Amino acid sequence: MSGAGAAAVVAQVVGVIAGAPLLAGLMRQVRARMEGRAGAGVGQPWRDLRKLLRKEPITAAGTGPAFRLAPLLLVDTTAVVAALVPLASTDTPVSDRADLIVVVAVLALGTVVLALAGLDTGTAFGGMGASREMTVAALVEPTILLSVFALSIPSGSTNLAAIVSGAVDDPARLASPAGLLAAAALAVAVLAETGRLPVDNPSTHLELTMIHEAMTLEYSGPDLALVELGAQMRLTVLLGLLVSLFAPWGIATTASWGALALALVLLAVKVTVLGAVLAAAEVFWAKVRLFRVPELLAGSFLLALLAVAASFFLNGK
Amino acid sequence: MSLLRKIRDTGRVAEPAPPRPEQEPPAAARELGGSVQVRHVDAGSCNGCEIEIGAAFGPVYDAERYGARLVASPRHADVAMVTGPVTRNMAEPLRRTVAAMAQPRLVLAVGDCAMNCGEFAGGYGVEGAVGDVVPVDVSVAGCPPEPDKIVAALRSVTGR
Amino acid sequence: MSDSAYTQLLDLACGAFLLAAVVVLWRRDLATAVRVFALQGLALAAVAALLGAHEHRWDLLAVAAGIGVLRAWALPALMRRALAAGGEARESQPLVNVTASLLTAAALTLLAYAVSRPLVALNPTPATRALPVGLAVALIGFFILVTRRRALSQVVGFLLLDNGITAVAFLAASGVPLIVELGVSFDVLLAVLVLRILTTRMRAVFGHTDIDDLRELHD
Amino acid sequence: MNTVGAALAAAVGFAAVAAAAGMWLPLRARVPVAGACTAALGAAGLAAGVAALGGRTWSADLPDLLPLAGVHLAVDALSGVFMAVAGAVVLAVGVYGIGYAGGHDLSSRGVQAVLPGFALTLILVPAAASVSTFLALWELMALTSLALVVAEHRQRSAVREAGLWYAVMTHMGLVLLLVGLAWFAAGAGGESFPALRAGAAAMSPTARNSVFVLAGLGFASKAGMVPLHAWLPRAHPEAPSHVSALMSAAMVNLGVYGIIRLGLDLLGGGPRWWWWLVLATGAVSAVYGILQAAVATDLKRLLAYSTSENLGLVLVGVGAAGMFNAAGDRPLAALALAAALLHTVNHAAFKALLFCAAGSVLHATGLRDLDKLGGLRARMPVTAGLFAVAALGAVALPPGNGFTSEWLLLQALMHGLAVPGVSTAIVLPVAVAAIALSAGLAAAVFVKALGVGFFARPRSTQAAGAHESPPTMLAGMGLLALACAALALAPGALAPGLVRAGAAAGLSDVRPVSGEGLQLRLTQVSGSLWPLWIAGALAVMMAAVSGLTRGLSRRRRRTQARLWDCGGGAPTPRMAYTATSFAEPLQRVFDDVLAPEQDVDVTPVRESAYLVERVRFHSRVPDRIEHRLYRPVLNGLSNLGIAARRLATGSVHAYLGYGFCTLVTLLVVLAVMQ
Repeated sequence: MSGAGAAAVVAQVVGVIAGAPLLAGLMRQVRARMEGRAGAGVGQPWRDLRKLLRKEPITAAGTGPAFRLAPLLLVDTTAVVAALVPLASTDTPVSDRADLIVVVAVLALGTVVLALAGLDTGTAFGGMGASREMTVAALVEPTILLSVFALSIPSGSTNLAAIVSGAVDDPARLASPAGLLAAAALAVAVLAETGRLPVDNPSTHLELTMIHEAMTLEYSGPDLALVELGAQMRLTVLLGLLVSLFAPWGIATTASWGALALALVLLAVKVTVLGAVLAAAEVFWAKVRLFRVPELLAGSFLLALLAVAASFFLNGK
Repeated sequence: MSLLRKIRDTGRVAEPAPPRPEQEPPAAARELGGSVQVRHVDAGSCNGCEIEIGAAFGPVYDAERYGARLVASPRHADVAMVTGPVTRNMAEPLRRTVAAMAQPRLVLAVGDCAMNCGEFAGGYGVEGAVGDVVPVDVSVAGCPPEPDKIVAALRSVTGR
Repeated sequence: MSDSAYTQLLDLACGAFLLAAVVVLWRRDLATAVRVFALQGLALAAVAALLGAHEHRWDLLAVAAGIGVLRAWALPALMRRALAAGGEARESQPLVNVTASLLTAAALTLLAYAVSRPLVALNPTPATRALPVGLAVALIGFFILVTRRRALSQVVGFLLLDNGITAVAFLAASGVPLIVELGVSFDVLLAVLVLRILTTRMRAVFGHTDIDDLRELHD
Repeated sequence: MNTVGAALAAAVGFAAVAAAAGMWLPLRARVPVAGACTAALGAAGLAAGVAALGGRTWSADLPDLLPLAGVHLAVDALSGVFMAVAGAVVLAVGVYGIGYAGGHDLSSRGVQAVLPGFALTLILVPAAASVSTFLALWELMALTSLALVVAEHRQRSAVREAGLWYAVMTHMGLVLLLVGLAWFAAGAGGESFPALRAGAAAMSPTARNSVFVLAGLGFASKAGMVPLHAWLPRAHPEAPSHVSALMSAAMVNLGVYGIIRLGLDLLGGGPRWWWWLVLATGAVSAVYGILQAAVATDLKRLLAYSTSENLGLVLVGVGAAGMFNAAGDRPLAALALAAALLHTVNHAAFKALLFCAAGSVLHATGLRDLDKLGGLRARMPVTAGLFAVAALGAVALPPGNGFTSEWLLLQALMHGLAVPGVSTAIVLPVAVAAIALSAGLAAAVFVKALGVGFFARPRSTQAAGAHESPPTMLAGMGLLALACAALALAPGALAPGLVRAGAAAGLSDVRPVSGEGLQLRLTQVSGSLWPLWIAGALAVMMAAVSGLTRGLSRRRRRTQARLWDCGGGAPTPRMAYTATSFAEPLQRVFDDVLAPEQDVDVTPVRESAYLVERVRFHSRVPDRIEHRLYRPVLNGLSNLGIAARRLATGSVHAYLGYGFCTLVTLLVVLAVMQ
């Protein structure tokens, strides 16, 4: 078991690190094409990262360790989550440690550290971004944990491997109302968590409208590369998590090399399709005013609550 | 769904890419490797060049396809795209903006005003051209310069 | 002493005891009030003596003698000296007119009987059957305290209240231990001394001993 | 006299020595000796607690010590948990107090003598085994803590007002406790806890319900639960910091101990609605407490409200345990109780460290207001680092110790659906949502406290003049930081003790939680948490990522540069985000719950109304429950007082008349009632 399992973990981490910029490039490309533009090509994010790695790192005067460690921690937490989450295979040496609450909390740790870095600069934009990011993160937390609750009911445990292998065994669970509601709630939560369009506009230039971007205005060179990579990896991991939770076909449940290879390919395809659909949908959305975001999150919280209620009342556990 | 139908009807608006400019990219640009993040600084321009820059990044000329991207903070930027003659109160901010950019960095002067104060030469409020305040690497002539000239200048920096 | 004679004498004493209280309530003249109070002290001493004789307890007889001396002779003497010190002899217009106070006294006596019925039912001896009388006298004493204006009648009311309580003690449990009795009597003595000083000071300040002039004790 | 008894005896001895030292030693020697003896007292208490957790029970009767009923002491695993927590906190605070008490007028004889007394009561209250002993120690604790809360009343008048609030509310709670426990002792026909246990079943349901509600309200007010929490955010900021550390980390836990001991152990479980009430109070307190903390700008008031939140979470665990026990699912109840106890231990560790760090900030700058602090990381690096460790615990995120207990609590709630009954199906998701919201807001609160308070540049001269705290304070805080780290990385070590505590509280002896990685083994629940592994993975991945980027990046030399100021000149510290501005989005999102008050007064120039001379803006977030609940009650009482004053006309006859009328009416009622 350990050979293929370990390979699965390594493949997942490397796949997420390498694939995240490509996914971001693809999403920008889809968006450009739908807006009639030619778009900068799928490899552009990699070129940006390569250029940023070559540039000179600047540390603003008066900032402390939080400012310097935040980019590292952002990528670090997302990479650990990529290792834990059963994207390619559910039978890995770490699969019994992959608890959904732990995954959510590790991602939240990355958000908290980045917010601290925003405050550490002491500039008005850093503080503004940190304050808004923490407000959104605080409001997303109930939705995520309630959808975790809804998902954990059929399989009796919050362990991700158990949930996913359970979903692979009887796909009817995903079509049940509880599954659909949980999927919708988690989708909105992922949008809020990764700062995509309805909540925050990643490609904005106007500082006053930023949430995630405002905290990173002081970063340059390799730090900025890590921050952008971290954001892209977080999006990829969360989309991967959505895929393995709600469309687990083809995920490797046994630790055989063939199943693993197939699972990796299928994972890449599925995440690419989901990314493209998200990019296409973003063309239709506009950024919601910051104080309408709680309405959006309250709606998704209601969906999650209904998911729990549905899963309890329907199959009469 | 009417938006979807509109998207399908308009199709691709961006014009086909003209051939790459053959002039060598400036020394500092060689390390950028096809990815340039641009920070636009209006040092006193009459907004004519801004309109053209907007058109350059618009769907028709689409400067993004060559790897250029407008960013909010000079820390993130490699190129400072400066327009207009440098007025007295914008001189110090312009120096600070360029100083805030990480090496390797370039300055792109857009428009006649940026190159030689154009119409506003000798004005009492004008400190001088962009070249007098910060070292300029690439410049685009014209008042205002056509978007494809701006895109060409950017392409000379990105090398794509 | 035969039982029937004992019960008759006891009832006679209690009747006198209650009657004295009513007469104090009735008469507005302070001198008669003091005299009637002395009679009531004698009645109380008689009740105690009868109980002591009936149960052959000599300490009770000693207590009866003490009460007789204190309440029939000592306290009235003190009060007479306060009266003799001058000032008015008659109770000025009391808060509740005499007829109403007599009717209230009747109601209070009925209330005393109603309240003490369970007490009497506990151990229906001739003594306990007379218990309501003690309670009635206590209530009447309290009523006098509330409605009379003169300082001296306040003293009389207070002493009536105390007599009532002592009577209840005797009738219910044939007397309280000697120590308690001594303590209570000593308290009463002190109270009277204090009240006497109060009356003299009031007379010095106000010229009369009307309680209503003590108005400053409020916000 | 096994180890528990010996340790308790040692604790009493050290307390006596410390108090004596506090009273009679000259000033220079007094603070160190008293502090050292208090620390030793804490160590003895910790030893007693740990021995009790190890399974050794101990009981003692000292009939002549307390006049009427004598003192009965009994220690089992459940009281062991709370004694160990109290002992550990007293140990750390004892060491911290040596440095902290140097300044202010905390080195006076009164404070130095009373502190060991307060510490001793904290350790002995869980050991009480009879109603009279328990109430005596409880009142002693209340009095000594009151004396310590008002220790600095000469410096600030607000201390007196806080002391008044604290005294009134603690003693109202004591009255409730007294009535409840007296009723229980009367109903059960016995005064010692074993007698209470035996007699509890025979009591009528109404008696049991009213005992639980009355005593429960008393305990809930001590634990700072919402309707009765008003004293907590007033007493903690005004008390000396090491005292508020003791109060927040040890004293409020005894409210929880009371509810567990009374509800689960003595009354033997009781109906389900009891525990639904406990759970609801806990959830409401958690959310309301953390909301108030989110908008608080006073650092210690923020920490006090965070205590209210964490205690709310503990009570959610206790409520869930009671509900599952009432529904008959005892293993799940043991799991929920283990989660509640673990969170009490975790909260004590990081809250004590937070208060000590706040104390050292107060010691260094004399300020508590986050808006005026800032820039302390550069000036007080060790305190900032320790505050960060505690904040990591408080935000309940993986490498921190708060996360393990919150994870366990969520597991217990999430797998509670197996328990039949519609009410659990409705209550549990709402409880999970409340916990999640409070955890999310807690993250925002402690990012604000750490980021606004310690990072960036100082926003006041006092903050600029800050200096690092004396070594003893750092040593005290270091001990607590070690405790936080140990609890974060190896919570499994506590698992057997917690299971024994659950059994002592009357729940099942099935082992729901096992050590070694905090695994969960229950019939329908499986799950495991590997905190050590997660921390290790994060560290390894961090090293890998930093190595990779260092390898790939071409220019490695970092250059210093000025902050990007949009070209407009160096940003002054006043432009940085303060606590108020940080909390403004949250305040706006929850404004109908918080009801903030803002008043703007414009003073025009004398000559013309159109020219404005000065605009003053003042915004305040009042504690809404105090407005809606306490103010009407207080107004009602004062009106009653005014009305009663009209009765006092001054005439003697009127007063006698009142007495006479009441006597007569009572007699009439008595007569009628026969």
